[in-house]
Order: sequence, then C-alpha cells, then structure tokens
Amino acid sequence: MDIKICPEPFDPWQEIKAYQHSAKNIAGKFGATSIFIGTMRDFNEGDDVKGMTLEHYPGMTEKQLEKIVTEAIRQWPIIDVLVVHRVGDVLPNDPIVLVAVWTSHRGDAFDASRFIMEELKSRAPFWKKELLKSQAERWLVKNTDGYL
Amino acid sequence: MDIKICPEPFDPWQEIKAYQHSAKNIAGKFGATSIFIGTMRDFNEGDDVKGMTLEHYPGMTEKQLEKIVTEAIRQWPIIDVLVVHRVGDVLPNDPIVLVAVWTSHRGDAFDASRFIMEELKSRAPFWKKELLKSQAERWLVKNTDGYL
Amino acid sequence: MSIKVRYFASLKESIGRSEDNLESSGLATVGDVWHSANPNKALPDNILAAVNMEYVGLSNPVKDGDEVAFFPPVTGG
Amino acid sequence: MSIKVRYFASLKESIGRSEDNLESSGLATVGDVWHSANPNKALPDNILAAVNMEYVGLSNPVKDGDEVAFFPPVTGG
Repeated sequence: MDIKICPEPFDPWQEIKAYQHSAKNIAGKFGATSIFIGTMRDFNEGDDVKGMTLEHYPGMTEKQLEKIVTEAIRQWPIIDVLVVHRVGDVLPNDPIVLVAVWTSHRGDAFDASRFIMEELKSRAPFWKKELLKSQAERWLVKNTDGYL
Repeated sequence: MDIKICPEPFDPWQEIKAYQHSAKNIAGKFGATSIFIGTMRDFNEGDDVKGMTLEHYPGMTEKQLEKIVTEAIRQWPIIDVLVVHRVGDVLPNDPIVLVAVWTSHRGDAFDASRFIMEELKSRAPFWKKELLKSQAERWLVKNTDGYL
Repeated sequence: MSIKVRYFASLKESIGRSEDNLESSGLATVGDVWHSANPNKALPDNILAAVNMEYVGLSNPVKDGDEVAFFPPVTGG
Repeated sequence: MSIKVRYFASLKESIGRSEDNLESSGLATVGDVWHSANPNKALPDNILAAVNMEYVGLSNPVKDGDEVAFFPPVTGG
C-alpha cells in the first residue's frame, strides 16, 4: 500500500507502472486492476478556468487517506492499493488524483476503488481554489456525490 | 473511440497514454477517467497455470465490442472510450483486457467502464484455454458475474 | 443455397472441424444448419449461435450466403 | 493549558490567520477553543473541526497539547 501527496505534476501511468514493478510479490497474483484518475478541466460551472490551487492539511490528509484505505482493505479482499493526490498549483489537464486497486476479481476492484474515491472526496482534507480566466478566484464549496 | 484486438503483448499504460495524446480534442475536457485492466494470473481454481490461449471470432468480436461501447455511449455522457483485448498465446502477468472511459464526472466513468467490462465478459466472443503446469489443457467454461 | 458454418473453441475441438460449407436446399433455420452439418450429433447444451456475427436463437431463419457460427459460452475479459 | 489552533482554505482567508497558539485555562471543548481564539466571531455554518487530525464535533473535549483545526467542507479528488 502506498499513499503519496505530490507537490509537483505527476504522470499517473508512470506512477502505476513503477508501483506495480516495485511490488514484485503481486505479479501473477492479481487478476483485476481498477484505476480512477481525476483530471483538472479547463472549465467549471460555466466559466473558463486558468488554474487551481490545491491546499491540504499535511499530516491529517495522510492520516485520513490511510484510514480510508484501511477501511477498504477490511471490506474487500484487496491485494494492493496506490493513492496519489496532487497539491499546490495545478493547471488544466493535470492529473489531480489517482486511485489504483489490485484484486483477484473485478467486482472487488471496481467496488473498492469507487469507495476509496468517494471517501476521499468526502473526508480527505483538500481544498480547491480556482483561478478563472477573468482573474477572479473562487473556492470550491462542495463535492458532489459520485454514486448519483 | 477505439477498439483494438492485440495478437501481441501490450502495455496498458502505454496504450492509454498514447490514446489520450492522440485524442487531442479531449484534453482539458474530461475530469474523470476510469480504467479496468484484467491480467492473467498464474493460478486458477486451485491449479498452477503456465499459459493460456485466447481464441476469438475475428469480425464478430469487433462488431460485438462496438455494439457494447455504443450502448454505453447511449446510456452515459461519455467523452471517449478505449477497449484493448489480447488474443493468442498469453503468459501469466500479461494484461488481457483494458477498458478506459473518459467522462466529465466520476460516477459516469465508474458506471460505464463497469458496464462495458460486464457486457464484454458476457457477449464478446473470446474463449480461454488454460495450459496447466501439469501440461493438461482445459477450456474455461463460464465467466462469473462481476456485480456479485 | 450456400451457407458457411463456423465452429469455435471447445466445440471446434470436439467436432474436429473449424468450418463447413453447406450447399443444400431446405435449410430454413439455424437449427436446420446444425443438423445438416452434423447429422449424427445433437447440438450440445449451452452452445450459442450467431448469424452474420449477430447472436440469434436456433429458430432464427437463414438465407443463402449467411455465415452461421456455433460456439460455447464466451470467457473473455 | 496550551492549544494550537489551525485554520485552512477559505476560513483561513476570512479570518486572516493560519494559526493561533492559545495559552489559557477553562477550555473544555472544541467549541470553547473557537470562541477563545475568535471572541467576536460565530463559527460559520458547515465548518468542520478536527482534534489531533481526527474529525470531531464541537462538543468534543480538548486537553493540553492538542492541535485543533477548523476548516470548510473538503473539495479534493
């Protein structure tokens, strides 16, 4: 299991590939990998967005993500999990979050990766402030429910 | 949208990365990417597995996959879809199937990628024959329901 | 009429052929095609059928030039 | 008793501080900590609280050395 907070842009494919290579004990053991990647869009709520600042609470963010992953591991037969989340100044098209779950069977991978994403969205202390093309700044106020 | 049948091993990360780069019109537009990768395990039903042959019905396989993806696009607001499926001789730890769905919002990406995987498992004409360590060969007889 | 018949996977192995080219009249349905191509063999349980690469039932009509396929439940993904 | 108070995101901006170090007696709960640090300001609606990096309610007790944080609903992912 690994949880990473990235102050610099990250390449999700490189992160997954490197993690999967480093976790040699899982080779040949997993049948299913479910991955979610959240990416910054260049528009939101009808406005053009130039960039975003992602604030977090160092220490609490990692602690909450570990609790979420531990809860997932308790609920599903998970072989491994990787969570990467960007912080700092983010540009459109930058990956913001990566959740990867390795399991034996696909249903568990889908369920667990979605659970981790939903819990991350509702409990992990990150906050987004958008910088609009108009130069106005605005804090996002609420995450939507991804099960709807 | 792209659907590929691969007679040779493929690198799922390279496939997604290359596809995302080639589909330039989606940059900045998608907020969510849900990816599923099915990988060959080195054991199944209690036996050590040395390898596998993946047979398909050229023409019908592509046609059925296109129908499945078209059904998904009708049901969810999908920006793009990539489906890659391996055929031929497969070794443990080789990726077998890749489904990637790009959407604006995460719930749609999760739902659509899972739908495509389940439909692929139940309708796309592929057949697996395992070669066991004991040298015995056996055809897999049935896919399990991934929603259970 | 002329019908191409194709077999896949374990069914192909048990029959020992991957395809037949039927030239015969009186083939009205997919079931007829099976029996004409395999006169001494009942269609095994669970075998699926397709006409021109679309899934169909055994009572589905066939016409000259069709490709009819028989195969076991699929196990891809 | 000594309590470190931290503020994040829009709350930090509206308060104009990222942290306070309280040295005071009579702080029994998280709510007391807020009022001691921000005597003229009601806790805004929807603000969340944590003690030592775990979510808590406003009536949660605090003790010497705790880190208490206040912040708006999270918007990561």
